[in-house]
Amino acid sequence: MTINWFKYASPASFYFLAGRMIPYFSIAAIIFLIVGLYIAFFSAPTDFQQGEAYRIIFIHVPAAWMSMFLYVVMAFWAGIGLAFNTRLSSMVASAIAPTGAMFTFLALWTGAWWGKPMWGTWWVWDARLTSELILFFLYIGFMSLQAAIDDPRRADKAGAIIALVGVVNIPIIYFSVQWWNTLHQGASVSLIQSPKMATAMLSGMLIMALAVWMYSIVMILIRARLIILERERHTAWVSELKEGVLE
Amino acid sequence: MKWESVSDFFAMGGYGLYVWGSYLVAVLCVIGEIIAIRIRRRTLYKHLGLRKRSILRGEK
Amino acid sequence: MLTARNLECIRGEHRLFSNLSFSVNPGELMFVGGPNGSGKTSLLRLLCGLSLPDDGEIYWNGTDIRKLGVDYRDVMTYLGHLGGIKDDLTAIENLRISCALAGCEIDEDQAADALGQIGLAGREMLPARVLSQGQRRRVALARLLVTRTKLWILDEPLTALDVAAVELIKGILEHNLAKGGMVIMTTHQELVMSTVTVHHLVLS
Amino acid sequence: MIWWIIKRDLLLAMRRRSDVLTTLFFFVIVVSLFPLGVGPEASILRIMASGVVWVAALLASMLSLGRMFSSDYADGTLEQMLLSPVSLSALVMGKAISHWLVTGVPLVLMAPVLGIQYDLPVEALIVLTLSLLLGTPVLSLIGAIGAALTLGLRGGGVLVSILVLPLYIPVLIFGTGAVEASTAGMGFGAHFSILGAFLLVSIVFSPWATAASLRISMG
Repeated sequence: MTINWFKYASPASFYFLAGRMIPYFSIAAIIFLIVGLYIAFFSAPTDFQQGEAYRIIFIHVPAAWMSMFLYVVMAFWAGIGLAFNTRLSSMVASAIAPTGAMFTFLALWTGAWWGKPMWGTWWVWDARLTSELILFFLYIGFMSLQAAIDDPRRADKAGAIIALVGVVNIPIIYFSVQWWNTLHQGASVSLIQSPKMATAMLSGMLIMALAVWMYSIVMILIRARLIILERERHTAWVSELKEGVLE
Repeated sequence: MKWESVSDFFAMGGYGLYVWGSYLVAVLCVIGEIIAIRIRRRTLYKHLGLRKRSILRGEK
Repeated sequence: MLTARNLECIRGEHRLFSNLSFSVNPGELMFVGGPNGSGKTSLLRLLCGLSLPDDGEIYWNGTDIRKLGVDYRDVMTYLGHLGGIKDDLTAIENLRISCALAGCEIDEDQAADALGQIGLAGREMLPARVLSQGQRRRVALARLLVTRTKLWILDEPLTALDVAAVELIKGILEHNLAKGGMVIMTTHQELVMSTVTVHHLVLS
Repeated sequence: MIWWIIKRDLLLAMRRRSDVLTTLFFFVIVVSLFPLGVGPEASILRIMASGVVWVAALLASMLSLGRMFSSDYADGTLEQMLLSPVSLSALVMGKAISHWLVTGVPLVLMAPVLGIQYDLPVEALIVLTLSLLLGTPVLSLIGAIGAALTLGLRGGGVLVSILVLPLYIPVLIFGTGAVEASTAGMGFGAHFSILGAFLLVSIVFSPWATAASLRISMG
């Protein structure tokens, strides 16, 4: 079985490597999730200001962190794919987008459901929520652009440009929104402003962040494997895989 | 244990709707993502002309 | 000299061609033939550097055209089957602008002169909208009279042209080849060129 | 060479005046619809004015983005631009400048008239016009990237708005912010400096990104 191995080495070997790694990351995600949720609901004390409602923090903040982190990672891989013409990195970038968009949505949703009891409205034009909303638009833009292009190579490169333009703009947007927010003196109550956050709260948040991180890796690996198969379906190694030669 | 009873736990000090509303949607998002991936995988396998799913797992 | 080595072009799920190698020397003409959809236009677009081959390299005088960049675009003229003619501009404006884009600015008189040579005397000031298909093509081809590039890559330059115009173009091509230029073109009409070396490349 | 492109695009715009006027009328109509929607109360309108005019300017500028490259793409001129010995970034800069001259400048000139509809004081009118003068070139420059990326795609028009509108947000914030600051009697110099900085940054990066996008879309 020596056909074309070198040419397709990188996506093919990633395919198998990812397949082997997925179980480990899944287990890690589940363990972190269990520990994190235990801390979130059983060991973290009641907040003296917000009562029990603050427990939304354990999903809201990790989701928000992850949504921003994933956009940067996505832009990074897309940029690498554009600069060095490595198909695998572009495929990973496309695999990241849906998970990133999902966490952005989740951060918005939980933000609204936290805002309602705290501020009395579902939505406030607070700097964080607004930036998160714009981040959601950026994810949607990236995904719709890639979906509209049939040629995968063009889709990769065009996506990379818009992701990079987005990543350059995120700090500018964030800064502008902050400025706009202070100008209008909207709801400036920060959700995480408790002066001394209990250790349990902080550790719960961090562990939940790890859980969310591991979950993202699992989803991204699974999706990247599907994208590899889609793109490489005419290659020798995929047909060998189909025939079961590569068992 | 900091909760007096199960109903106390679900009430979340009066904020049950908001707390559970948030976590429920988080669970739904995860389920939705998993379903989306499954659908994508199924169409891909159909496209590749495969009947047995396990073949493409690629694990030894 | 233009050299292509092991070119491969894949469009969607079709491999249009692979392992395609050839070279064109100064004074030589190459016809690219083949049925519709065989990749003639794709090949020409690779040769002029508009798109990248899936495999293989293209060299101009021994250097990869991707490395040459502007230096290659300086010596090469590409005329696609779309002529780049604007309906709302006159023949003269069209010619002057396309020449300026190609890096050789010409004044009104030179443009009128070139259009006269190609058989559009008296129609220079008409908007391209009212010109016929063949006349529009002549406007696009008039650039060949002014340009000083060596390598011409022409995609179906003879479509919609009448017999007289085909003879005219033949003369222009021969003139360029005699000066040591190179021409690569696709066509469905065979041109009989007796005095120059002619290659035929047929894509299947 | 940039001059050639600008001259040609202006010439084309002159021969097809209706396209320019359509954008301008769109702008006027959108701005005029708001009082009908929220009522004619001058105090409310005065607060809304800068935001309404700016959002309408964003939309008008965005709507005309489709035309930026599509006709050159359809008739083969774009191929010639990519193969030109002149740097593609310079050509793109020329296209963006002419887009601004054709769509941006009429909006800037029309803005004070629309501001009067909204009962803006004279100083606010001047600030609004100046902020548009600084901000609309940024819209053309950023929009060029979106227009280049969506070239020849189905649903390109809607797609370009999804890609480009989020990137317009900082310009919107500081453009309207300048007007509000002047109405509130505060200094608006900072807003203008920031708008100017956006303009400089987009002049440096956008032609380059647009040129790369065009090569990708044509490749």
